[in-house]
Amino acid sequence: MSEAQLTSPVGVDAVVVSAPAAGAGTFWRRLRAQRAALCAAAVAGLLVLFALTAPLLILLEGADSTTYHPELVDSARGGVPIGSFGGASGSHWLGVEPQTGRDLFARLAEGAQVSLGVALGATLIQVAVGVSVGLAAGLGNRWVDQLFDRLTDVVIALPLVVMALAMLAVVPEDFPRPLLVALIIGLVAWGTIAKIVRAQTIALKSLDYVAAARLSGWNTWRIARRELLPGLAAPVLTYSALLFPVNVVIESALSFLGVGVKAPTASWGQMLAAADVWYQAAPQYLLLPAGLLFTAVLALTVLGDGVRTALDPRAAGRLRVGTRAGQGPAAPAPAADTAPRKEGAV
Amino acid sequence: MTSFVLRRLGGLVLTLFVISVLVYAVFYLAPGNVAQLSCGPRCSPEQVRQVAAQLHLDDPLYVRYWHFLTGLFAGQDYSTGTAVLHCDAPCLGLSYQSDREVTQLLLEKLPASVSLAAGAVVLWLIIGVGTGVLSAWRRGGLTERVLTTLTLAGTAVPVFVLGLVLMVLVCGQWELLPFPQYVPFGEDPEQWAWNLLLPWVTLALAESATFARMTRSSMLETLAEDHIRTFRAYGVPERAIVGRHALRGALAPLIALNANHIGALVGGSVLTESLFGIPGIGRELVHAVQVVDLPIVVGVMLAVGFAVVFANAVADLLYAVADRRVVLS
Amino acid sequence: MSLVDVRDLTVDFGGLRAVDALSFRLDEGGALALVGESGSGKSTVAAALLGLHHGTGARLSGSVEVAGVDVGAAGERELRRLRGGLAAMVFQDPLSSLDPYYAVGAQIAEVYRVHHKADRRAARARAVEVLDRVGIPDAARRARSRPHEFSGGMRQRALIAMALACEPRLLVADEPTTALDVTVQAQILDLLHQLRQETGLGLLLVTHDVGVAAESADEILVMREGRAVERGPIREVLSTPRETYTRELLRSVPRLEDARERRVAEAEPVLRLEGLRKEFGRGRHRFAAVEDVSLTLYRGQTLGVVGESGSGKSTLGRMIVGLLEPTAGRLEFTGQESGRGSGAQDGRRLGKDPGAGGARTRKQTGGRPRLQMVFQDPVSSLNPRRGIGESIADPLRAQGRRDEEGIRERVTSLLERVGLRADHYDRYPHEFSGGQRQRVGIARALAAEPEIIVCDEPVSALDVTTQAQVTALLAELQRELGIALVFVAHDLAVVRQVSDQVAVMRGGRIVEYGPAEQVYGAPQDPYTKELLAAVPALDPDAAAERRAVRRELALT
Amino acid sequence: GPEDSDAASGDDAKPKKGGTLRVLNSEPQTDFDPARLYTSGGGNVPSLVFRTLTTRNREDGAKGTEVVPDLATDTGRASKNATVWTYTLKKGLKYEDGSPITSADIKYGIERSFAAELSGGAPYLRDWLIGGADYQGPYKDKGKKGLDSIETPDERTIVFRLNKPEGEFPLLATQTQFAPVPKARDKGTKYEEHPVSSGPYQVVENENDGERITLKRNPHWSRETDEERFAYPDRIDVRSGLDPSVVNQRLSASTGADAAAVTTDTNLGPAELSKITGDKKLAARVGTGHFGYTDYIAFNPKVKPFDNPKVRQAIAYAVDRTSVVNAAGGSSLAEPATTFLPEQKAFGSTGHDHFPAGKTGNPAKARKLLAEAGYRNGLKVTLTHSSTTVGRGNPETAAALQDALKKAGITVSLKGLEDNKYGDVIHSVKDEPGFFLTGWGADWPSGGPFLAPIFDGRQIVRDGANFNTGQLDDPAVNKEIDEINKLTDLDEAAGRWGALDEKIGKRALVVPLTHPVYKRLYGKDVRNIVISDWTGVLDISQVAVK
Ligand SMILES: Nc1ncnc2c1ncn2[C@@H]1O[C@H](COP(=O)(O)OP(=O)(O)OP(=O)(O)O)[C@@H](O)[C@H]1O
Ligand SMILES: Nc1ncnc2c1ncn2[C@@H]1O[C@H](COP(=O)(O)OP(=O)(O)OP(=O)(O)O)[C@@H](O)[C@H]1O
Ligand SMILES: [Mg+2]
Ligand SMILES: [Mg+2]
Repeated sequence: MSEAQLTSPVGVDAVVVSAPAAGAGTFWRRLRAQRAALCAAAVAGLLVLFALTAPLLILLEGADSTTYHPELVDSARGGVPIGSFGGASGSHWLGVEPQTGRDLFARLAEGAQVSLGVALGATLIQVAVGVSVGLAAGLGNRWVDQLFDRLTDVVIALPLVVMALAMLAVVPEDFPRPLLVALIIGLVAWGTIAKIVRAQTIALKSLDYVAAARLSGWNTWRIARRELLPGLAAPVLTYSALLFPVNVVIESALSFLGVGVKAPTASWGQMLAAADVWYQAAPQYLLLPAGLLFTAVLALTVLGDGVRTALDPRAAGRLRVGTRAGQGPAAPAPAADTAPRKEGAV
Repeated sequence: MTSFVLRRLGGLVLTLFVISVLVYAVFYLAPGNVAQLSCGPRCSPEQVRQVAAQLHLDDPLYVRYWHFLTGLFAGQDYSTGTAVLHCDAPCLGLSYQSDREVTQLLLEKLPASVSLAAGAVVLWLIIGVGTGVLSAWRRGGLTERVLTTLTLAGTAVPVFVLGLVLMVLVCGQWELLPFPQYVPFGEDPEQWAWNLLLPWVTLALAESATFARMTRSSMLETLAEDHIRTFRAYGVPERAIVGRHALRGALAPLIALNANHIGALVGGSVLTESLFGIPGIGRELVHAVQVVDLPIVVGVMLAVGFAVVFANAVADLLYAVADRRVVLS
Repeated sequence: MSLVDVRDLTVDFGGLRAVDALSFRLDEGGALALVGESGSGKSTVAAALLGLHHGTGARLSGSVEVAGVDVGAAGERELRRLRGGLAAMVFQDPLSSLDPYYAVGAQIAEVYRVHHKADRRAARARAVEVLDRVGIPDAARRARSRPHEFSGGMRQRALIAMALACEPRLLVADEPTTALDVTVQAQILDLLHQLRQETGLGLLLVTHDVGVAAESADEILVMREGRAVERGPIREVLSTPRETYTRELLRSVPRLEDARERRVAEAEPVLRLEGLRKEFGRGRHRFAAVEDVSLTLYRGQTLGVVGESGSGKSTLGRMIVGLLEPTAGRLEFTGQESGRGSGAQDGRRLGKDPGAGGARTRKQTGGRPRLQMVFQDPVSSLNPRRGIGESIADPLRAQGRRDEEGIRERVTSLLERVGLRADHYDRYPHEFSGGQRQRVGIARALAAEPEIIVCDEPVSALDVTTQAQVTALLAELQRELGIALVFVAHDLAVVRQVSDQVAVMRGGRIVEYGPAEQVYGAPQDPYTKELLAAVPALDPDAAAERRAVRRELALT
Repeated sequence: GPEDSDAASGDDAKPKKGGTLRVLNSEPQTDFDPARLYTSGGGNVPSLVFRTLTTRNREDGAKGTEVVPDLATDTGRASKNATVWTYTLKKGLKYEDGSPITSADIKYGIERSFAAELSGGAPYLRDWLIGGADYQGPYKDKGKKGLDSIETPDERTIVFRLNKPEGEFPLLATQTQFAPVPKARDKGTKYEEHPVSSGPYQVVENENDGERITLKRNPHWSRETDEERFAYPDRIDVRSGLDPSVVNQRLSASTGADAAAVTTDTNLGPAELSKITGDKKLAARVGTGHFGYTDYIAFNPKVKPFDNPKVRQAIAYAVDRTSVVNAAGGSSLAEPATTFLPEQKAFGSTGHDHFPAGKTGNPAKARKLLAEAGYRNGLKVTLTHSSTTVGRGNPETAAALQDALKKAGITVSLKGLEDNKYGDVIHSVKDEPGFFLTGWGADWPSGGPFLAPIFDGRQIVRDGANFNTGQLDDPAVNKEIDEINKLTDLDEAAGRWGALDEKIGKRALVVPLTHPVYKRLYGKDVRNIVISDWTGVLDISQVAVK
């Protein structure tokens, strides 16, 4: 077993390199075959739709996320919403926020945009940085590899929360917050993905088809692009599918700690932070964002699991090439969990 | 073996060096007038200048960093006003805010953090590996589906919500436990455990989900391996196959996962420690960051970096012990 | 009463019928070989004998009776008694079939305790006993070793020992020697033979290698697509096959006796290797995988390289094409175009890193690569995510050709040349069979119009029938294009079929080198002799003869 | 097993001695050195250990804003123009080790507060004492002469010489810097680990930088010499570093040892309050207090368009105090403020309202003023606040203002700064934004420390932390401040401070928003609740736990 496999995070060695071509068609077919993943996809889709159409929905409701409604809260009692179900009514579908009387539905809808958007952005950045560094380490010579691999170790060793606290303070406040949060998560938490890509690259580049490409006369860059990157797609997609929900939680944790997005922008984590003391007085204030966060993370995780199973080469059943290939009644095995680190998330 | 240790040591030193430089650079840029924060809001400019001089804040960055390095290797002297004391190497300097030796401060906070982490790790291994094994064994059945859903739910609830709800229910509503307050182990081991129970559970629940999923898929993978087929073909009961052979095979990746979770643990501890008022390193860190107490931040980051790198090295060693086929290179 | 009685066994995996109304019997103490090409359902039958399909989603019908147990109707307990107790199985891959985390002896003891009420110590003792029985030297000590500390042959012995531990009446061996070198294979087959003689064990041998069957069984059952094609006493079937399929199968089997027709003229040399050496590892782990190899390749001729696993064949091949950098020694092009030979030298400088370099070919851009390679594994040598047409076109594009029309035309003609169809251009590797993929690999090698093609075990992964097709194709191409071939293989018969010159490698060195007839006809080196004696013969009588020779060689 | 909850005795009668009082706090007592503390009137826990020359009157409500003698026999005798103050120590005062407390120890305690090593206290001593501005404390004072402006003619007498009249010196003498420190036991920055007690309790342990402090009775303290502190419990057990919601959870559950618990730093939040108001039993365990504090909008008239008084007035009119109060926690936790001075009698607030905005703002009037100022089509401004959710200038209040000003045609964009940065810019003359949120609290209950730092032109700090946010330097205002400082009759001074506040208020340099109301839970077994208007919180020197 190579050093690469030793130091690589879990799940890396689970990625089989001689993956059969799971073309897009096969992928969808296999994804569709999983009922749980389908349900999760539906739920996730609804949430995304909810986020995308938030402005429309809010318009439909007729409220907005920033207007204060002091008349809707009981000032003498700390500002609990007046009326049952948190002051839910025709004009405030899910009631209003305690203290401010801002419309809860509108804030949840906008929060969906921020939470999912930030998580998505963070995931994209993580993938971009992680793949670049991993690829460079995997392809470079011993020194380049050592350099990037140590760098990855450093990044993995840095607690996200701390870096976020410091970096959010350093960056000018005019910088758009959601983007900044995405950047920070993306730039601090790419270590694992880089490790995966590195290990996968090292494994892939020993494959015969890479040797064949080299014999064809291609240069390293071309080989990386044409032969390796597609091979990395499956593990990277798998891992990022599992990373996405983790990022949703990280964003909420950062906002909870007060270093995430800022008022009056709503995000679920920030709403949770504000609401955690209201669990008894105005439960819906806590339960709604918590529920949405829970649902989103659950759906995305299940979906990520589904993606992983659908992309798992070993789930393709036996690959038969002559008698030397796999034997016996081996059932398709799921790949080991590529467990994304929740650094600082929790 | 020796070369493994040497290489790891080299990596460790390098990692720590990079971390310290990084932290210095980032915090150098961070806003906040450290001298003013240390002196108090109503200090006069002259006083602030004096404090800054005393903390070496007016030196250029590289001088401060050099000062830090020499302190680390040779220790440094500092004055309490009435006396001059020596901070022995490895000296991480003095806290800007409380004038205390960072090394000593960290050592003071360490037991609480370690108590929290150790218990949580044990608990999440028990919960996580237990449910993972069970759901792999009963794959396809109702047990598995219930367990899978539960563990997924675990990942989806942020620690801060989980901890608060647990505390409100267990201590407030049902009065099953007193509200946790940290009791040092040396003082009263029993109370130590009782008071840490809830923090452990909180931290462990969130993490055990990952471990359960990991164990399960790792088990399923091992169960699909050829040597399992051999034992099936020889009539070895399923219980022995799962309990002996599959579990053993699933163990190695778990070790690696654990090591990688040290970093995550720090993050989790920050929230858990502040929620339950455990006087640990995580909370110290957040506070230090807020008041730009650089020596403490550097100290904690180095400690964490050390823990992560060290844990990874130990994991590799364990891995090699668990799986003799692995050669340490 | 017969030991095994299978009647109308049908096995379905989902929509796939793996075994179709198969019936056969095996008497107490008899030996039956199940032979057939890959996917014909052999392993499925073997697994059915032990009821291993239970709870896997496979649908079975018909009846299977083993040692009086009706496998289909048996409950968990009875099945467990059957497995190991009455019928024991030996699997193909000896490494993965043992638990890497436990000592070999402990694993055997564990299985023994399932079937016998024995305490730990007694079980251990039994394990040592059977290990000793299968010829593991110093069994008491080696019983405490883990599988990875055993060589392939020892592992296979250990598996057989495990099977013997519970004194079963039937031994089911599913391709027990496929993963082993010929010499080791011969040892294992000899062991099985010996055990049968001594214990009266019934043997069901599953194999794709007719030679192996001929060595070990009394009866043979030829399978194809889940059905029995022909069965009967082995001597009869081999000498006078009734069915066309059987005949074809036997014809495809390469025989040691089949030599290639000799090339008439002395050809001109194209590449000379001098004192090639390749080291791997650093510090204490440093060792030479190839040492002091000097060879000459001739235009239009084939150099066969044989040797056991790990003898350095692939390393040599990769050095020839420039995928690996020799530690010492020279490669010298001597063909007409030798002016470009310096390209190879250039490349060498850039190809420092064996992983990322391969840069000789990089230097060759502008010109065409003079060297190409055909790889052993048709799966991993094609990028699963690219259409095969694109893969074949790679060398053309790398040469800087941009005319899509022309490229497509050239690729199409190459496809047709290797026996594929033009409309295969846009297909992906997984849509092809193993043999077809190997043809794609050959087409890709040809695209660059190289002078030399190194074929690293190009047919080892293929069925005999496909194997014959591919070697025929290579020979034909060589005749037409006058390419020099380096044919690396561990199968001596195949090498003899295709080679003009043969080099026998052992431990990184060439122990014997010369024209094919000379090496095969009058081997000089004892190792070559040993290898030749280990090749299974298609004729049971010849097999017995060779067994005798082997025993002799072992004694000397 | 878990600790059993020992049932509380239902005996509500007279407070009794004994028991352990638990203090549950969120912030640890990181500073426990009398020189470094900056707490109004000597704080809560510190005042159990440190006695000072004078102290606050430990009584409920307005009576609690009075200053009374502590170590001294009276609140101080002033010279005619209030520049020389003389104190005499009571007889028989002792430290925890039984040694006598002398006036030299008090002088030394004050002197060490000038050391850079022990910075942190209030600026008044430095500003008021002759030679204070240049004195660098006893550690750097090579001649060891000390501060000449503090004289100790004998062991029981101490005389302070000030560089200007300060009628409120007795109020300053309540600060912990006036606690005695025996020079021989001074350990510099390490002194706080075990400060020598002059009060009713002494330190048993002080762990983790003030996170866990245990106090026990000081055997040498006697109630005879201390009329203010009762010291009923035998022990005080301070546990801090807890999440605020956890503190309140524990106090409301009040089980086990928490039954005898109080908090000295954690207010009830709006959510907790709304739950508690529904529960009679719990509501009975809530103490309500008022501390002199004002949250306000600050303008920097050096920045356009806030140089225009009409713009400032327009904003003052547009403010919706109902939503601001709600953002601050609702009417139970905040009162709408129209005066800069807190509304307690001791501050002398006149209750004026120069720009009556009604309950929810007067956008019409605001628009009119804006039009007059030339902003007919509305106005775009930036409101700077702290992004930290608790404390001054919080985002909720900012958002509430943003919403209210919209109605007046003022488009506000919010600029939430990380707390350190926020502190840096709003206190910097150079970088001060034009429009921001901040707050000011009383160092003691009087208009002086409330108005002077904010409006005294001579207190504008150009190269350090400046609190004169409006950068007002009006000779008339400066002169009036000096005049009032001469008064030793504090009631009279209060009246004059009130009048000055009303006068400055017209300039609309600040828009007062709210005065906070403190609501704090205490445990079931806690008796003898005293909440003065000085601190606004339960005084732990008065409580009993039995
Ligand atoms: N568990 C399974 N699920 C689905 N299909 C299977 C399974 N096992 C075997 N098959 C299919 O059944 C057919 C027969 O397989 P089997 O393994 O018996 O062939 P074989 O003759 O042993 O081939 P080989 O020589 O390659 O080992 C093949 O087409 C194979 O793909
Ligand atoms: N990249 C490498 N690094 C280290 N050792 C290697 C490397 N490649 C090959 N070896 C070692 O060199 C020796 C020769 O290997 P090689 O692959 O050439 O053998 P082979 O004759 O092709 O065997 P096989 O028949 O199994 O393919 C083996 O011991 C192998 O383990
Ligand atoms: Mg088979
Ligand atoms: Mg090879």
